[in-house]
Amino acid sequence: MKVERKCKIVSKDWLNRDAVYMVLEVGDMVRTSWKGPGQFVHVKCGDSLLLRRPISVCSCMEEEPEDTLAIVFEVRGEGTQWLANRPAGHSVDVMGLLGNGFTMKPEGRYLLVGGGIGVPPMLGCAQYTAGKSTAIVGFRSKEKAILLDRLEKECAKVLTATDDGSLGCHGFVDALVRQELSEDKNYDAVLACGPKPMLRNVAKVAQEFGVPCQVSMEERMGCGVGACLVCACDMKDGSRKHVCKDGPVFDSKEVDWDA
Amino acid sequence: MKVERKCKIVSKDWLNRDAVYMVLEVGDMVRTSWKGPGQFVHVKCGDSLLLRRPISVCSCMEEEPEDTLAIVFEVRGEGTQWLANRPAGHSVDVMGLLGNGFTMKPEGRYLLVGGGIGVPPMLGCAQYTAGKSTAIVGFRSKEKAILLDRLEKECAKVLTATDDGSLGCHGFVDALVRQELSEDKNYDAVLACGPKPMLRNVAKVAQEFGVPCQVSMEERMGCGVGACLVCACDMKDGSRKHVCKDGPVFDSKEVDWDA
Amino acid sequence: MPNVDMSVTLAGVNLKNPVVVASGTFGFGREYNQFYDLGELGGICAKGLTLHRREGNPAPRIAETPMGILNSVGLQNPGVDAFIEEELPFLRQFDTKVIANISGNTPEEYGVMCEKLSGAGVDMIEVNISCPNVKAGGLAYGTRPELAAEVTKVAKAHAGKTPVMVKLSPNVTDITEIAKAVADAGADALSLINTLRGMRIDVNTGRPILKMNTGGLSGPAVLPVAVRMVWEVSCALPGMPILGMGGVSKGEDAAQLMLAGASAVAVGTALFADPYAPISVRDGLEQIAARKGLSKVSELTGGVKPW
Amino acid sequence: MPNVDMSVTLAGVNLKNPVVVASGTFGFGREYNQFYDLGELGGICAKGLTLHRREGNPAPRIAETPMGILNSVGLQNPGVDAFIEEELPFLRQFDTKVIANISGNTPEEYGVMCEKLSGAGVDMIEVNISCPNVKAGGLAYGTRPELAAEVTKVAKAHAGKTPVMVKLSPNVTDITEIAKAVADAGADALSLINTLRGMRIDVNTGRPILKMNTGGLSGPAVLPVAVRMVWEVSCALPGMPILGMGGVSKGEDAAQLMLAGASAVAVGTALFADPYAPISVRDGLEQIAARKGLSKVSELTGGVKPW
Ligand SMILES: Cc1cc2nc3c(=O)[nH]c(=O)nc-3n(C[C@H](O)[C@H](O)[C@H](O)COP(=O)(O)OP(=O)(O)OC[C@H]3O[C@@H](n4cnc5c(N)ncnc54)[C@H](O)[C@@H]3O)c2cc1C
Ligand SMILES: Cc1cc2nc3c(=O)[nH]c(=O)nc-3n(C[C@H](O)[C@H](O)[C@H](O)COP(=O)(O)OP(=O)(O)OC[C@H]3O[C@@H](n4cnc5c(N)ncnc54)[C@H](O)[C@@H]3O)c2cc1C
Ligand SMILES: Cc1cc2nc3c(=O)[nH]c(=O)nc-3n(C[C@H](O)[C@H](O)[C@H](O)COP(=O)(O)O)c2cc1C
Ligand SMILES: Cc1cc2nc3c(=O)[nH]c(=O)nc-3n(C[C@H](O)[C@H](O)[C@H](O)COP(=O)(O)O)c2cc1C
Ligand code: FES
Ligand code: FES
Repeated sequence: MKVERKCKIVSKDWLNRDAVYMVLEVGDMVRTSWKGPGQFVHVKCGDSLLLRRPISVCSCMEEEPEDTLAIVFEVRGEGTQWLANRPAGHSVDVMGLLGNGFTMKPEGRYLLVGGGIGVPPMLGCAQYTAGKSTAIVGFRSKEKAILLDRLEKECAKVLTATDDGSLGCHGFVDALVRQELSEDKNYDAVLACGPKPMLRNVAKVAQEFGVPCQVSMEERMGCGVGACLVCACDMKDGSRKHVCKDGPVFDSKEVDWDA
Repeated sequence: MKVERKCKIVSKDWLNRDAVYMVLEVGDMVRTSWKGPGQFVHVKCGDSLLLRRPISVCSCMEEEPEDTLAIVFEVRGEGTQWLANRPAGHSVDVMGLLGNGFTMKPEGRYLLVGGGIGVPPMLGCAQYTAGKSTAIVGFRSKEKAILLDRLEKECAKVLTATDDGSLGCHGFVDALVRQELSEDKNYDAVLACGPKPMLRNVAKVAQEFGVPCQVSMEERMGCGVGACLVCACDMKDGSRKHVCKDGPVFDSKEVDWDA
Repeated sequence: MPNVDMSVTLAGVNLKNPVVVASGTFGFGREYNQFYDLGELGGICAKGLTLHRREGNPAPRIAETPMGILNSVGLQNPGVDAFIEEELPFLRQFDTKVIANISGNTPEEYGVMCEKLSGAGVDMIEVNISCPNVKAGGLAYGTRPELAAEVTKVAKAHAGKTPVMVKLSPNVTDITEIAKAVADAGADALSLINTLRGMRIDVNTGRPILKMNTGGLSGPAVLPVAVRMVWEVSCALPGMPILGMGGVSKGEDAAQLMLAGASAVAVGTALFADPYAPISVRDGLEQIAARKGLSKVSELTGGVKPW
Repeated sequence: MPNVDMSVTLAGVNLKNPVVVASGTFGFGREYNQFYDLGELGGICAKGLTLHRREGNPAPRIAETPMGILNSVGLQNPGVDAFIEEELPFLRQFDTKVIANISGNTPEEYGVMCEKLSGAGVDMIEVNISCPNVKAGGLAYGTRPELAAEVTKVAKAHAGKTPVMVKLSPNVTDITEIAKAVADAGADALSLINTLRGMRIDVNTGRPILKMNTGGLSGPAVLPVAVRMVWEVSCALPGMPILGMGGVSKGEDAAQLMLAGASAVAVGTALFADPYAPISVRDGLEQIAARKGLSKVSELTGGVKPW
């Protein structure tokens, strides 16, 4: 049973000038529809915007009486601005949990790669593998960095890159992924979330090293459940799958990176 | 200089199940644009409704630092519902004061006739003539009656009618107007606000008695200032005037009551 | 709740209530069945089918506009045979009417699909001559009376006893002209409106949001156009059953379309904001009918009193 | 604020900024001059004129729809002579361009009005062939290429050196067909879009809200249709100056229309919610141009990069 419900905002914190960390009470949503880290919720952002906004689950927990769920989002436009303005105590209309998460085992050891606002779901993956995984995260600059302290707690190792070198390595995450995969052959898979060019590069590196790679894709959405077919993702075999239902996580080898 | 400004809600009180009495701080609106009782303000009711809602000024006062103004409105649809939900302390976007009020002299003695939600501007007229005027007000039933105590304070006499007889006379206000005009020949004019059928009847009675009559008309509005020409009121001479700019108050003899 | 008979008839097909879901917004029902029993619905217009499987247009396929959306899905679907084999049996489990929606590149394709679907036992066939997202065929049929009539005739000839409803495009100078041509050609019902063509540009990048540049506008923004067109068509063709749609998101919207002449209404875009929209439209409609003292909701149909 | 040159040229007329107010929403300027100096505006399209005074249609003349409004004013105006005598001198006081908007029952009427207005020295004449609220003439001219061309020719023949801009109706199957006919007939510029026809019904009374039953839809709801049509026309007629309008209420909306091909934009319905809308549209546009690093706002025009 899929659900849509009014969820109370338990807390709202600004992680930096643009990014909000928001905890929601979501009834039994986690108990009934959790499939793994990497799923998303579809959030109604006010009455005057028709479309919901898809936001990845950062972390979530089965709790009594209400499961809780954390999302992290950046203010980009009207919808995320509206959401960022909601104070704790207010409610928002949420559909979830939607889509398929990363295919992973709690006992696995993964190389988690996050770029910018793609980092939050990686925290969920890290928690799931409790301390065994490695995270490689990239940001535009130091000011944009988020969730580093939490990742440190949940990962064996955290490597950081920034486009401008203001924090960690100067450059993009794929360089760090290459370095890590060449040094450590024991990752079960690379799991990545971030902008498409980053995902493409990470997927290429993983393929070079023969490591399986799963990527979380973004696309503009309507229904969020697989009915309207707007959120198409081009596949290598020429077919078009749907990010909301078949994804958002796909095997990187299935994706048509040239589309 | 016409103005549009964010006005603070000083107080909000429910007069009955549907009608709200709201006091606003309106800057220097009264000082700069007051022309007499019977003008109106044009209120923006939330972001998702394009059109403002016209509401008559009930009473207003020049004050320092901010003039104040009271409106009384009934919840009819989305817009008035939105406005009724605004708590004191919030602000609303108001254009005003608009239109022409009743033509009257402070030293005059008027027969003020109000029907339902047409009563509030009559209170302003009563205040203007400080105790000298008579008010005849009609409501659907006792539960719908509003502002009676305040009218009592500001008028020489207040007569009430209800459609169902639950308060005052059983019947419509025009019967009371006829009675009053036949008993008292010293009214300078009849001033009326209410539903169109009531205005027509009152105008007819006033004409029978040869007493000048001014009526406040309602029409759906766009701009509220006379630019878009949507708020047409059919005149006897075949022309169409505009409620927002030429009115809302018209000489009853000019109006085409058969339109 | 006073007793209002909510059943209506559309082209001889009895719907338990007048609220249908619009083609392309509800897939083949599987997804929304996770929210509620599909038997709650008057009917289901399934996602538009073509003779062969289609992958549709590249993404982005959706853009948001003031109280509306643009889409450019372009008829992604598994093809009519896969529908009949894999989707129809699923839909048949529920106590609701199944309306197949078809688009063809040629009149012959429409004919082949009608034959297959009629044979498979769908309750009605909705002939889409108005999809603005397909280059070949689609829109042209919907904007030219003689072509629309031809497609209708071929569809009717191959649909056997299955009623044929033709879906009209609003992107025309005079919708009554097309409606009449289609009616004369034997359509059992008309459905309107499909989407209005529109565009949105990302001012930062200078790129249209949709990869196809333009797309079809739907949602509350188009409701007044839909009401006007339903009214025009119902005046021009008294007695012709109409499925009204375009921007319905609450009972009042549905009531407007019915008063304008629709026998039933479809809900589409509203689903994206609220998966339960068809249910609340149905309930809202029932309340309106009750408030008006009607014993049957069908009494709303054509009840508008023009000045 | 970085320095952006806000001036644009429309059919040879220099506007200090690209934001004009739309005909019929701004009267003859007197009312909004109480809010700000009319010299802030790029130009003013005056209320639509006819040869003789008209009282227009009975009220109600306006209805609210989702992010839109319907109007059925029906060209109430004092007639072209009264405009020239009483209104034009007032408008002439301000440092802004005055664009007269005219509607005729016959091509000859358009000719007579053009002659008078050109003689009186308006900066431009906007020929409305698309008003949906007048039974005789109006809409028919706007939906038939040959009639539209005829009106344009007559207008041009009588307008002397005053540029003639023809205003197109969106209620057509193919707006480029009309645009081309009008361009071939000599129009100096095109303005689009006028209102889409729509209807709203009061479900309690069963009555249409508008006394004319239907009216013209404007406001944000129509913006995507306007952007699409401006883009289509500008692709079909490269170089033809376009005044874009339909649903503009902020800088971004204006930028979309300019990217789609408009040289300037008009703001109409947005005035009703906010009398200062044209000013904030202008300021928003300036900010967008600055953010994009443009030295002239006119560089936006036609800048869309279709996929
Ligand atoms: C599966 C998935 C998970 C996501 N997870 C996160 C997350 O955890 N944190 C986060 O900050 N962002 C996330 N995003 C992106 C987020 O959905 C957009 O930033 C957001 O929709 C922007 O809405 P807006 O109203 O602020 O922007 P606007 O640009 O005003 O939005 C206009 C429309 O475009 C859509 N849109 C704009 N950008 C995107 C985008 N990048 N992806 C999808 N739709 C878009 C909006 O949903 C809306 O329909 C995710 C997107 C997807 C598809
Ligand atoms: C000059 C004038 C003075 C008024 N003074 C008062 C007053 O003091 N108190 C009061 O309660 N009401 C007054 N009204 C009526 C008030 O404007 C309407 O009740 C209100 O606009 C309804 O808005 P809504 O959104 O609640 O209703 P909806 O029906 O949802 O409104 C839909 C649209 O119709 C318009 N509309 C609906 N009813 C009316 C109406 N009767 N007159 C004008 N427009 C209408 C709305 O403004 C809106 O544009 C006055 C009207 C006018 C013209
Ligand atoms: C995403 C999407 C896909 C659609 N696909 C189809 C389709 O396949 N066939 C069809 O006839 N109409 C299709 N339509 C049009 C709808 O059925 C309906 O006519 C239109 O959206 C207006 O109704 P609405 O405003 O309630 O959505 C589609 C609409 C949307 C939004
Ligand atoms: C109340 C009203 C009156 C109008 N009158 C005219 C008119 O006289 N002549 C004309 O060409 N267009 C007229 N229009 C159309 C507008 O000029 C404009 O084309 C349309 O409203 C779309 O722009 P908008 O969405 O910014 O309002 C009128 C529009 C409205 C809302
Ligand atoms: S958003 Fe509707 S199918 Fe993905
Ligand atoms: S509301 Fe615009 S003229 Fe009266």
